[in-house]
Amino acid sequence: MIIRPYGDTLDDGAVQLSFTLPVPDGPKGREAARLFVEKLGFKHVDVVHSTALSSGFSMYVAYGKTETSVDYAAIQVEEATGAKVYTMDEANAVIREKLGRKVVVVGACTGFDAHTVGIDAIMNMKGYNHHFGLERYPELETFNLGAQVPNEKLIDYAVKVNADAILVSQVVTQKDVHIQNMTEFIELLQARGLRERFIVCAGGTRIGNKLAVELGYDGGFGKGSYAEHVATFIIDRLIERKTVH
Amino acid sequence: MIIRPYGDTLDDGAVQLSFTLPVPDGPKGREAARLFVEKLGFKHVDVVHSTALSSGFSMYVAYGKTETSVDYAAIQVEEATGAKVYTMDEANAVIREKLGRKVVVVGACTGFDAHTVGIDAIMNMKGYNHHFGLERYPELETFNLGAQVPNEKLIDYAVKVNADAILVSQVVTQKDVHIQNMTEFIELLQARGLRERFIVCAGGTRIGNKLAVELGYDGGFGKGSYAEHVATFIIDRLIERKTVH
Amino acid sequence: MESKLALSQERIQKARELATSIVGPVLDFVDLHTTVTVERATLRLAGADGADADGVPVPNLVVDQLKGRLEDGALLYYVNALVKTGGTVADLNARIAGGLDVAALPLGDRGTLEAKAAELVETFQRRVKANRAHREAKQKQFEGRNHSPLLYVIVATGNIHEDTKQAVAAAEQGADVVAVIRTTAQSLLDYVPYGATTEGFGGTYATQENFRIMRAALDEVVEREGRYILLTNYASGLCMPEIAAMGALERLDMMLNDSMYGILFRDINMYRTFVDQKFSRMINAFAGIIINTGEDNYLTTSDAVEKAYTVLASQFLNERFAYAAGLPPRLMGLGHAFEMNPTLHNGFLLEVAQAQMAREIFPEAPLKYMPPTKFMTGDIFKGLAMNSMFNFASKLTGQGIHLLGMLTEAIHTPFMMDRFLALDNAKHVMNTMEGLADEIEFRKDGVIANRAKEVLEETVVFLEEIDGVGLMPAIEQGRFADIKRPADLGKGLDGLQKKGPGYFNPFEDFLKAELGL
Amino acid sequence: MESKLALSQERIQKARELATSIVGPVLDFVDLHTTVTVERATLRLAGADGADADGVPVPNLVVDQLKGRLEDGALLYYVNALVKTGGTVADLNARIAGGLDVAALPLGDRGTLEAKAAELVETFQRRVKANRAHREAKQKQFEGRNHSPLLYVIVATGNIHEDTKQAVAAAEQGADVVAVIRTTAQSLLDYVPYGATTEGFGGTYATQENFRIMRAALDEVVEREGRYILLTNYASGLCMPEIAAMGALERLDMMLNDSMYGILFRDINMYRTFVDQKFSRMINAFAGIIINTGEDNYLTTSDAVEKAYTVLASQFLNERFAYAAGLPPRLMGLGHAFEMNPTLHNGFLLEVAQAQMAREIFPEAPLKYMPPTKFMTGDIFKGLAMNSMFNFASKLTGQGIHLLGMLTEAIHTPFMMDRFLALDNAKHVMNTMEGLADEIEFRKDGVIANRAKEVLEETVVFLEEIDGVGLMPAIEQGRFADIKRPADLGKGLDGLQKKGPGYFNPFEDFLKAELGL
Ligand code: B12
Ligand code: B12
Ligand SMILES: Cc1ncc(COP(=O)(O)O)c(C=O)c1O
Ligand SMILES: Cc1ncc(COP(=O)(O)O)c(C=O)c1O
Repeated sequence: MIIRPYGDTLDDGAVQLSFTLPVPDGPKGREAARLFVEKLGFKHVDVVHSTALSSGFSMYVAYGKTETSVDYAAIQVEEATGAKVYTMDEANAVIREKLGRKVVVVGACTGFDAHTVGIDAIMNMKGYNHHFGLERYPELETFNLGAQVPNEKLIDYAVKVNADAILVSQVVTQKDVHIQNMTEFIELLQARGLRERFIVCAGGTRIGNKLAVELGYDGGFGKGSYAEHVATFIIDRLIERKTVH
Repeated sequence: MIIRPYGDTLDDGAVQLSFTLPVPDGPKGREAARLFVEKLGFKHVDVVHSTALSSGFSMYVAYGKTETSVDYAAIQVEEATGAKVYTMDEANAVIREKLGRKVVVVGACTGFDAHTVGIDAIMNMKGYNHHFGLERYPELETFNLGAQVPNEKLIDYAVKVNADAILVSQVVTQKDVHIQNMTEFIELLQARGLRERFIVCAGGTRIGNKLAVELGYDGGFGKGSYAEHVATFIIDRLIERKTVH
Repeated sequence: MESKLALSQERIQKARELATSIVGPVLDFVDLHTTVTVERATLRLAGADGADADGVPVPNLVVDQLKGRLEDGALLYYVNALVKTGGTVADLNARIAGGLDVAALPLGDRGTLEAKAAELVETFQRRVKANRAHREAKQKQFEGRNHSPLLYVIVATGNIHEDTKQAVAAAEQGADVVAVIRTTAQSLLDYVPYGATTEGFGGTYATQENFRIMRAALDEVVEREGRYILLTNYASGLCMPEIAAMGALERLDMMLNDSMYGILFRDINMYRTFVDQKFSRMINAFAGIIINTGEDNYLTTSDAVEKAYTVLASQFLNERFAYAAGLPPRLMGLGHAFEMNPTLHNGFLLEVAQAQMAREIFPEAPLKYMPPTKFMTGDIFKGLAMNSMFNFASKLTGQGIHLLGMLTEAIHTPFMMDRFLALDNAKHVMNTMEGLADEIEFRKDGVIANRAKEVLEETVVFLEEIDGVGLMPAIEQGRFADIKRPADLGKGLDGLQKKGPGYFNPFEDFLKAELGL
Repeated sequence: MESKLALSQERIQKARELATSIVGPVLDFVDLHTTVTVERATLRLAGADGADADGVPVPNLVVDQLKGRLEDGALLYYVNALVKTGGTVADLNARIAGGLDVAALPLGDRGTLEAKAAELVETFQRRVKANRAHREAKQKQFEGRNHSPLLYVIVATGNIHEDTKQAVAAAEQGADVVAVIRTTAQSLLDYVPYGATTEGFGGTYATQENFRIMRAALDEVVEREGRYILLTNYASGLCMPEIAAMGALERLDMMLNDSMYGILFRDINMYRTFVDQKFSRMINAFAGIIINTGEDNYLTTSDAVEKAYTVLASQFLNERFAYAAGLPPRLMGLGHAFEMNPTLHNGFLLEVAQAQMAREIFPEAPLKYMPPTKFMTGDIFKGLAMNSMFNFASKLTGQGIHLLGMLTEAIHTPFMMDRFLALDNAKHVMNTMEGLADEIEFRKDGVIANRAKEVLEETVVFLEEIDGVGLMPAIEQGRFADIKRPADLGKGLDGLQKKGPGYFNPFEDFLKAELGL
């Protein structure tokens, strides 16, 4: 199934763009903007707005139509959790039944990243958007170390409390600082021979399952994730491990 | 001089896009959006927002970085008027000096197009944005026929008043109706052997000099044009003709 | 509603009196005349429908056959044919489409014709009353589920089947009113095309079948979303009363319908427009259809600050014409617009003054508030902010029908996404600042109160002027929107017809009686 | 300014008394202590600058050499070295960078040292007074050319040379205030890097050279645009007073500076922060620098409706701490923010209540109003509308310093275009609705007035609680922002130092005298 953007007619390929060019505003700038959009593969390009941002920069709004398409049928997405996500009560019941012990989870926002709201949303009592956090799950024992936590310290803590899962939050992504930091975390675990001991999840606004798995995590959780997603993921993995080992 | 879009660093190639896809909102739709933007030649694509528009349509906001560039130095733009645009007083002086007679201009918004504001902006006393209209120029005799004027009728009128120039306004451009209508106008003139008799200018929000010239007009005037631009153009062309003939 | 502006009731009263005086002579003229489209509308109410092989609609075929005899009323001949041919209305329509000349049939006994016509009126009134009852029942059932003001969006793909998709999506996104914009220049057609259509420029043909298709599509959403969705079209242009008739039959809920729009902005002859307008409004009134008047057009053409009084003056005239056609205030969607230059210092205050003034002068009318359009540019970001301000002003001043501004107004007719963003913005802004209206009072003698007072005063002066010269001469002199329209020029004049002594139109009689006129 | 909310003056007075009572014991503690960065700041005021080959700044080298002797005040040894080595301050800095150990030099005669120090104080005060005079002269020369509220934007490329380009463009587009955001985690560095820097994450290092470069770039625009452009940085984190010192020397105009931000949001030790904070504020006060407090952080962390009182409570505390450091109200940029959920019904009314309340309780303070950030998403269109509402609220309630919201807040640090759109939006909205504040009154006992009353009351109750337990124990118990910070943990505690009996700090003495403390 080949799909294209839609303005008001199927396959019209209509797209809105806005961008800045490092040239003054004027007819020449507008023509440059038009050509640029054409080069991206658009036809019927309309540069509908231009304005000077300063003497050497100008901004453009353009609409164009393109034949560029994607094959929707061929798209594969792997989310960390599948269609079945346990509610809080289900999660607790499954732990009691299938694992028969409390599950220990340690989490932190690592490196120099000071954003606690994301990890708090997952871990604290209150949760987020009317989704309770892991702390409220009777069958979980949770430790939220807050933000600005060095990778080393998070690992030490996880070892100390004999954690089943470690949750890493990363919100600042500028210059890919999250990738560096997340990679370092995994390398540290590996260096200490601990990678297999924990289920390791990463989360944050710009983090998806794909990226996290690529970086060596078990799962990744982006925007719109709630405690129940991580809980489901952790529980299912623990059950899996139990069955396998 | 090769230029690329600019976000906050030279040549970062940063562009914002928004569009709709004819698929439901969800991870698969977001991945389709990401792939689509990649196919346009972007790297570091971030689909920063998605939302359902209805059960079968979803909208996306994305940012991406591209290496696509344009050669700014090579860009040629031909505006109808060059750097020198006569003020109203200059225009009148030049007419008196170089032509020695009143110049007659007839204008209308043609076809089924009912938008008078554009042609009024150019022709009426009051003008637009503090730029007086042609009617106020003592050396011009102007006839503004308003809107919804059939091409045939506009030509008849121009013949009747022995016009020097005809101004055609076209604002509605949906399904390229302006192109059909503008083309018909030129064909009519040619069929009646009148094309050379008049200076013929087109104008309107989406009309540029390039398009107008392609369609057989002497000049085209888009957004941001004022009476003085057309006046300058007409006067210079008349002087040119006088010199040549 | 408590008054925030403390406008002089005496000046408001004065303006109303002037409007009555201005409109009077026009109504006298109207009462003596009919037009081709009034006749065709009457035929449509009676059931005339269909088209011949060339696409000429049956009502047009009939009226065309009656050249020279129209003063008797076209219905006379249609009913005569019905009686003479003895079949159903549908049979007759088919015969006419097939070539039957109703003018060629000898006229039967007047009493028989009247009786037959009375049957047709009965069928008509049952259908329209059922429509009204259905609308009222649904509105009651889903009371409180619409937004206030009603969120109104347009669809304009040109293809009725695409339009329904867009309309359904919009309704799902929260729209309360969907208007199907007409194709460019349909207002200048002196007939209403027949059947479903898929080709239009910047809009879709208004046809009865298109009305039906859209109504059915929206009715499904009504049940799904639990919200009554109002459907709008244009009873405007050369076929004003016919479209009103179609709307009444197909349960439209609103109609663009202005007493002078066609004259000024479409160069339609003024006699023709005034006659058409009255009949169309009687139909709307009976069908419970809200009219939307076109005052916004004054502001898209002229400066909104300078010419603010033309809006108020037109509202008074439209109100008067509406009363004369039996429309109660709750069906008077008097128009105005948020069209001041966004760079104007304090402009928002003037906008609020205008909107609040309209609200207080026409407290029962579901005012139709139009978004910024003229100063919208390709800068979609600024456009969105302008729309946000408009949404704010509308909620703050308690408008009734709120046309959503599109961030791409200066670019194209709305993409599905544009409409969604507009709805989302209106819901966001209006929800977050809801209640502000009840929180605040305007300073006596402040900018807002003074501006309203000033515009009202200018309006009275203007209406006095018009009253002095008469409405039609005033239009001839270009006193409205700086546009001069000679009384004996303009489109459609040849369709004007003085009623004869034996003019036969039981539908008109019925409507007058129903509406207490 | 006339009151729109009719808040109880008695309750406001009560809150101020509580704040005074709460802050008192902390100030007693502060007076007995110094810290490594207070000492380094003092050295900087005296002229200490430069860095050694490893990049360790001279002030750090000196303080590090003085382990165990810091109770005397680092300046004593620096001045001693100056006297002993006999050269200029610059010579001494070079020597220290080259390895000179000031602790190794025997201490000279106290009188001589005092005299030498007095010279340094004199040089310092001349420079800073000249800066103030220059600022005041330019502000006078270009009076009325700034926006009201001041439009404040950030630059954050990480590279000071790119930053200046962005800042200049922003100033040309109408910004009144440019803040150079610091690189992520600079607040946790216990030194201030030296020289121009070109590498930072989400911000640019605060260094004295960077300050100078940016100030010079903006000063050019000041002349070109005829508008004084205020420069902002962060006197916050582990080097709070040093950055204040650098700002005073380089004519910065505003500094983010909060009495508790570092403790709560950066896990900096509380003793350390309180001591640093006071000295930094004295410097800011003397240099005429407006502080911007960080109440917005409470709302980005907790719910803005529930925790509104924490903002007001913090404003009272920040005010008290500011008075104690000699800051007049006109330099108190007390913070708050527009951070309620945009889907909250009536949320805008609550925002207006909060902003108007702050305005009326702190009538002379140039309140710093922060834009929506927490509920900004990748939906740049909704984000723009949220920012429009914020701009509206700010103008309506007469805020002083207006941080512009970016439509891409949830995505990246601002692109040049984002900043332009923000400025354009603020200018548009504020210009069109300017004057509305003077037009309206709020209904007594309406949602707005009641909400303000309620938040004030909650604040008083909260402050009473804090007063009961004491500020530091209250922080330990997590009563602010639900964050618990034990008094003996947190970063930088090891840099705390009890002042000795012979503590030498003529700069502190000078500032106290100048500020009348
Ligand atoms: C609030 C906030 C702050 C607050 C943080 C307060 C606090 N206690 O956390 C304060 C004001 C302190 C702050 C400071 C800074 N911030 Co900030 N901040 C934000 C803001 C406005 C909201 C973030 C937020 O709370 N979102 C709500 C939460 C619930 O969403 P979330 O984090 O995505 O979490 C969800 C999911 O991602 C997921 N999740 C997150 N973590 C995890 C972990 C696991 C294991 C799982 C399963 C799931 C999961 O679940 C959550 C619920 O669904 C964003 C802008 C925005 N609107 O997004 C900027 C933003 C994130 N900040 C930014 C920056 C640059 C900074 C600073 C570095 C600026 C500076 N130079 O000083 C500083 C310093 C902080 C530092 N060293 O890290 C940038 C990041 C740019 C980038 N792409 O890298 C942003 C995008 C703003 C911007 N446009 O510049 N910030
Ligand atoms: C005002 C307006 C109207 C008014 C017109 C009033 C009047 N007396 O003109 C009314 C309400 C009647 C109207 C009706 C319609 N409109 Co209209 N209208 C607009 C609006 C809001 C502003 C246009 C305007 O006045 N601009 C200001 C003038 C000064 O600008 P301008 O025309 O570009 O003129 C400048 C230059 O282009 C140039 N210029 C123009 N002509 C000429 C000629 C010459 C010779 C020269 C030298 C220069 C020149 O100089 C002028 C000064 O700089 C635009 C949206 C927008 N914001 O652009 C929609 C718009 C143009 N309308 C549109 C449509 C579709 C319609 C309708 C067809 C809708 C319908 N189906 O009913 C109707 C019917 C009209 C018809 N048959 O043509 C669409 C067109 C879409 C498209 N791209 O094709 C727009 C873009 C709105 C939209 N998004 O849907 N409209
Ligand atoms: C009253 C009225 N009728 C009709 C229209 C639509 O235009 P047209 O004349 O093309 O139907 C408008 C548009 O603004 C209007 O206000
Ligand atoms: C008072 C204060 N200081 C500093 C900062 C900036 O953060 P950092 O701690 O990274 O300097 C903020 C940001 O909101 C603040 O409010």
